[in-house]
Amino acid sequence: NGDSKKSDEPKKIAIVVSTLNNPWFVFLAETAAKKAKELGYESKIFDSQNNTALETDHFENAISSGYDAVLFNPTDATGSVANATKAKNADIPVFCMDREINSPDAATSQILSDNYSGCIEMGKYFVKTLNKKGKYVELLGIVSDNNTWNRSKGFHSIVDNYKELKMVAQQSADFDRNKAMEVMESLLQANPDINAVFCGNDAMAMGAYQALSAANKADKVKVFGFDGAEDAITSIQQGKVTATAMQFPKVIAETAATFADEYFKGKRDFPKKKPVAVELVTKENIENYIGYGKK
Amino acid sequence: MSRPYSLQLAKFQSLIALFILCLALSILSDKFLTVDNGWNVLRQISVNICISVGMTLIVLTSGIDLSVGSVLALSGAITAGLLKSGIELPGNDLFIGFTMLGAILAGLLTGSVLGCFNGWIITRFKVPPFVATLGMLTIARGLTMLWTKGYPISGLGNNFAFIGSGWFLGIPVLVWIASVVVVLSVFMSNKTAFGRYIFAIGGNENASRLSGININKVKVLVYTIAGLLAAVGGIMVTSRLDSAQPNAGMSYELDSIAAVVIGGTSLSGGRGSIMGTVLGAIIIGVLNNGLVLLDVSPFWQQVVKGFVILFAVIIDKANSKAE
Amino acid sequence: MSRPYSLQLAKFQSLIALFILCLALSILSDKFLTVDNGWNVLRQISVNICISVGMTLIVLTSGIDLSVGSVLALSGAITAGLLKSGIELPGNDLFIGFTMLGAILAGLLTGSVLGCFNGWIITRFKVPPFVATLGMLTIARGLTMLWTKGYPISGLGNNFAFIGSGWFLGIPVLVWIASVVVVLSVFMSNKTAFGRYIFAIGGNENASRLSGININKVKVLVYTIAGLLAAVGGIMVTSRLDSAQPNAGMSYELDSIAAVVIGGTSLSGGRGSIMGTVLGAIIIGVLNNGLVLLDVSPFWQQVVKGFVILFAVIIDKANSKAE
Amino acid sequence: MLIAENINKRFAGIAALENVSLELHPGKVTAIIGENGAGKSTLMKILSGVYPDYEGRILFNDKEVRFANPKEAQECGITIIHQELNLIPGLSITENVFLGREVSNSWNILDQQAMRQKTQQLLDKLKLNVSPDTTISDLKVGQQQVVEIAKALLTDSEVIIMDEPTSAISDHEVEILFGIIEGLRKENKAIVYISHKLDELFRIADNFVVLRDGKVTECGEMKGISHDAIIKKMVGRDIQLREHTYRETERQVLLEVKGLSLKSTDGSNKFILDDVSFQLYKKEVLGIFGLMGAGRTELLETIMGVYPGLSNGKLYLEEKPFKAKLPQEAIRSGLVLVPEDRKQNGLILGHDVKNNISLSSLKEVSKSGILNTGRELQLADKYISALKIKTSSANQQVKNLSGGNQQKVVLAKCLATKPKVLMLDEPTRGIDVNAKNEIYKLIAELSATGLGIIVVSSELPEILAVSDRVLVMSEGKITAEFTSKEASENNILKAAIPKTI
Ligand SMILES: Nc1ncnc2c1ncn2[C@@H]1O[C@H](COP(=O)(O)OP(=O)(O)OP(=O)(O)O)[C@@H](O)[C@H]1O
Ligand SMILES: Nc1ncnc2c1ncn2[C@@H]1O[C@H](COP(=O)(O)OP(=O)(O)OP(=O)(O)O)[C@@H](O)[C@H]1O
Ligand SMILES: [Mg+2]
Ligand SMILES: [Mg+2]
Repeated sequence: NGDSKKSDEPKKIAIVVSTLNNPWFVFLAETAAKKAKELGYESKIFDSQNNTALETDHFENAISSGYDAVLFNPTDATGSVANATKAKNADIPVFCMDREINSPDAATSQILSDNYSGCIEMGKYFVKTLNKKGKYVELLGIVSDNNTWNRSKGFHSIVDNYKELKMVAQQSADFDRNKAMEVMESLLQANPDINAVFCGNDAMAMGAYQALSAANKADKVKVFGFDGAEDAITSIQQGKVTATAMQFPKVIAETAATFADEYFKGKRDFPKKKPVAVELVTKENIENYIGYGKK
Repeated sequence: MSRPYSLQLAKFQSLIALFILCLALSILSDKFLTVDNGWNVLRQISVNICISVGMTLIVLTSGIDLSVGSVLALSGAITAGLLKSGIELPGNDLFIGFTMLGAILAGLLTGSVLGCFNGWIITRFKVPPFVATLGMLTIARGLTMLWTKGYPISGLGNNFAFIGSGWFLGIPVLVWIASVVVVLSVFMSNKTAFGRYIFAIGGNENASRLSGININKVKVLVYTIAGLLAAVGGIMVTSRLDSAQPNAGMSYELDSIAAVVIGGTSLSGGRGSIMGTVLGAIIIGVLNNGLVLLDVSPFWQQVVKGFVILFAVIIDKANSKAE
Repeated sequence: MSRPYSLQLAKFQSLIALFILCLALSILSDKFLTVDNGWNVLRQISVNICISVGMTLIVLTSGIDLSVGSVLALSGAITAGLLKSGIELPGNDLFIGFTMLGAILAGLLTGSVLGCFNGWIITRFKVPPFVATLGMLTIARGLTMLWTKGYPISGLGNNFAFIGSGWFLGIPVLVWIASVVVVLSVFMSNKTAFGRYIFAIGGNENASRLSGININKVKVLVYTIAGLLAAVGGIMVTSRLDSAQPNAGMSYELDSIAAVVIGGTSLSGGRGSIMGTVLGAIIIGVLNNGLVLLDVSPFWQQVVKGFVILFAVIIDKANSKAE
Repeated sequence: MLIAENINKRFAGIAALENVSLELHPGKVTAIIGENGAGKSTLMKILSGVYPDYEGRILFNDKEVRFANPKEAQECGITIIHQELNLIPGLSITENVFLGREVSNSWNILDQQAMRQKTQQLLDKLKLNVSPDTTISDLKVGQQQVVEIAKALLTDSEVIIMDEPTSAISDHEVEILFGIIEGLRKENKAIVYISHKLDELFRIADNFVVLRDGKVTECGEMKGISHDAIIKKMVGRDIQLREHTYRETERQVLLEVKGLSLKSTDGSNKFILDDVSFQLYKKEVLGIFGLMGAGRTELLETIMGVYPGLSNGKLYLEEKPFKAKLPQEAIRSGLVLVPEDRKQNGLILGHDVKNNISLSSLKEVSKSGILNTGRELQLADKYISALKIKTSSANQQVKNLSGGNQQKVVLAKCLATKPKVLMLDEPTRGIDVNAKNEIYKLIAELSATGLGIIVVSSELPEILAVSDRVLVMSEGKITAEFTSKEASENNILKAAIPKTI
């Protein structure tokens, strides 16, 4: 009788997102919700607040209150597997957005933005703009977040091959603009002669830029970010930030919602992983981009 | 019969708040009052209950513990790390593997040692509990990062996962653990001399000293127990996720202090009860669950949650006056 | 001269901790003791100082305010939002633009109103400050999210950015603001009847009531001032970043309470000083700065920071005993 | 039985005890006498293990002992009732009585039944008619003091020290206590009894020791020594005890109370005050007597506006109707209360003398909210000299003053508001004869300046000594009124004893 009841009500889609404390994820969640609505479904956003245990609670609640699909932005590649599996066992399809979970079959399909290879691209561009030599500092995101490390590792897998590119400091600024500004101010004291700063996201890039500009070093130090946030795109236009890596939250979210729609209509053969390429945004190609996407 | 009547009543006042909350939720959502959802709520609050019981004991002595969340994370990570890869002793190729029991004991020991350290700093150097445990909040989080290198430790095996997701006699194992913790500590606080001393110290430390109570010993023990219970929570979380997260337990201190205070325990010590805290944790759990079941947007959820917490306490106060 | 001598001394004890810290840092890094770096530290702590001054007043009345961070975020966001796009009244096409002064005043008003609401809940319904402001912590954060829709509000113009990055008479504007706040509140707490009442209420609320002090009025005012100062902090942060971040001010309450307690103000009220808090904030600021200058790994930073906080307070205690 | 030899004890530079020696004998009650701050409590705390760091030695049953903590002293057989109440407000009577020496079974589980029964026995013995499960915070101060006594009687100690056990209880309970001390004496216990009520000492003590400024000035047998001689040894000079002189006041009504009633704060429909009406004249000292729990404290507090929601009735000040909803309104209209418990309700102990004195009248010494520190200091100094407050300076913290001087600070604070009506609740509790005498003098002087003064006291001699007129309260009602000419211990007590027992 569950089915008969469900047939006359619109299907419900749960959008479980790792955090809403970062505009990038707000955009991801809201785009997914908007698309779901366009496709004629009810949807609701669940905020896991970067807490995998809270994410588990959300899954349990979503399952018991009869959601039909989950668009899922996991907090953790491995920790979230149990959650997705729970949904799968309840016959609820899970579509991962942006971040991967390490399981071949817990999710119906994973639409992924590859942070690691995005940062490889970034690393290559970094090496090129600095002419293979110079000093730089790195601002890490939240050190307990595995995306922080995916980005850092991807970057270093390229940059560390060049012995004359020297990282003089590696500090965390928690993905936070204010913290990045403060850390950068202090770093500039210890290392007044750096040539570049690589930041794990755009908010930190903006903060770092502000510290540089206050110290009158904005023209000497190149700032690299990651995400493709609106502020960063504007700053690249203005020549303040050198480059960022555009992830396409809009594409990711809309694909996930469309997949759910197709699932409801009977399709089952989804690609296990559907990568959405991360694109490097620089002064040269900036006119093609707006915040969080292509023009 | 041993707690004063007024405290016995205090519980029922929170009960009224809880009742109103449940009533409102079951009118607003037909999904709320189901057996499944009941188990959900209970499983979800079981970790907070374990932590909050320890916090209650500390608050009763008029202390506070801000480090519970980090201690939880470190203990969980230690257990997971040992379970997964044991310890390699540096230098030679000695390798020590851990059984599940061994790893769990090591996690529990970690929590107890950190708690004991809190108690030692507080009693030995007369550092205010707020500062001492604030220091530990940072230290234990840093140690967790160092131990995990910032990565989660996952894939801990089915046996271990049973703690977090298994059922026993028709009740989730997590709920069993929380219940045992509650029963033991209610017993301890009401039926043993040690429990009596906890209330006495919070009520009037000087008078307790004059009555011959070894204040420092009781306090160190209380912080150790709280550390142990945080470790229990850490193992529960780790097993539930089948993964130890380096950022587990962040801001759990606020949730657990909220449960304690909503449950009617006074932050200035000496008055309160563990059952009150359990009710407080249930109120918070039901609230979180209910807001998710209702179609409240996440941003509005925070606003509503804040107001409901205020109302819960105001109702509590209004009733306690009328009594 | 109105505070008891022991309190006057309390400041100098924190001074010793600060001195040792600075000495150690200047030995370890030749970049530490430079004029530029001095301005850095001062600029970085100026926001925390503003918030912590308000927190000190509240703690002196034996209250606490957990909502400062969220209130800071909301006030900053309101100012930024109004400055950037004014208000569109729904229904008709009426649009109200805001001048910079207007937007700032609106932000300050927001903070004061939220603080006043805290005070009202606490005095009117006898809700413990911890719970009342915990509720506000959640409410104000939710409102910030609703107002900003979760996105930062950036590009606020050069005039506004002057507050955060400008210099005046050779001193950063941020430092000017913090200094004015400190001077005014030191004056208020030492030289006015209102200041005296704050200490009195924290020292003995009953006696103060019978002595004819309007407890509720003083408390509401203190929470309002703290809200106002959080708003000042919010505007400072917003201007400094040229952007209002929806997650600004997260866990600032811990930083500011830490400054208050390290500065020697007792959490049970009645004893302490604003200058002590300023020293506490400087200690925290120097520590953060020094750890980055030394390029301590972020994992170890937390461990070191925790231990330094413990040592600062232990030194403090040891000295206050010796006196 | 217990001998203390050449005890020295210093607090942060000041010598509290110098070369004090003392002997306690089985079956004897030893009275320790001395002014506030003479060192009585300090000596007792050394004997009972509270202060382990002192010079000198203590012999107990011919063995030298040195207690590291109160528990050791207790286990050795020395019990003390401290001057300050040392009860845990949130715990029940039983829990307090057994605190630190709980009875547990072999499983370490508390034997609640046994403890409750034993407590019930003790309460019966002390004739305290409340359940052993009552929470301490629900008891009146006097009842709490009885619980302290019960606590001391629990173990079978050889030495029992009582540091001002009767400061908060009324004559009825004092009689019961004396009965018990009599019994202990027969059991050959050594008892130390400290009190500022000299009459009590003459009734109960066998030996006495007089302390002055930390030194023993005299000791001997109580028999054969006179009241005045003891006072002289305590104070070091003769003092003139105030004699009451009957004054005919002009009957000009200052304060009128009509039909005042007060509902119980616990939400029941009991009335703590029931239709109380009386008048206070200008220049008059009105004494209100009653037994413990008669409702006198609540009467004064209700007039001050402490219970705005629970009270009913009409008040007139100088014939103008007036109703205070908050103490500050009462103070502004010219009423002021010196509360019963100075530490709880009167003083901010951690603040200095000056701040405490000026607290209620900061408006006087400030201009648009800004304090004039000079004028504040003047104000404080004025009252320090007027009331002869013994303090090293106006910046001394109040908690370092002796009880009597603390009481004077409260009085100074109240007088600084320039009141028309001064209400004093137990103004001499725990205060030595000399200070007491000075406060009596002050009361007389103040009333002569035109103030109306209400004095609430549980001590009949005090009421008789200060009042021009006496009201007697019992169970929330005024049961009798006497002029000081008519008043006698007999007729007052008769009116004070409740009819409903
Ligand atoms: N903890 C302390 N720190 C400093 N000084 C103290 C302390 N306790 C007592 N004193 C001082 O020691 C002296 C003796 O005090 P003690 O309490 O023994 O007096 P007392 O004879 O019991 O007086 P009272 O009759 O008021 O109870 C006083 O001058 C007092 O100020
Ligand atoms: N907090 C309370 N809750 C319930 N009843 C109370 C409370 N305080 C006082 N009472 C009751 O009110 C009555 C009057 O008490 P009150 O303190 O006025 O007496 P009193 O004459 O001043 O006695 P004392 O000599 O102890 O000061 C008593 O019956 C007492 O039991
Ligand atoms: Mg004494
Ligand atoms: Mg009374």
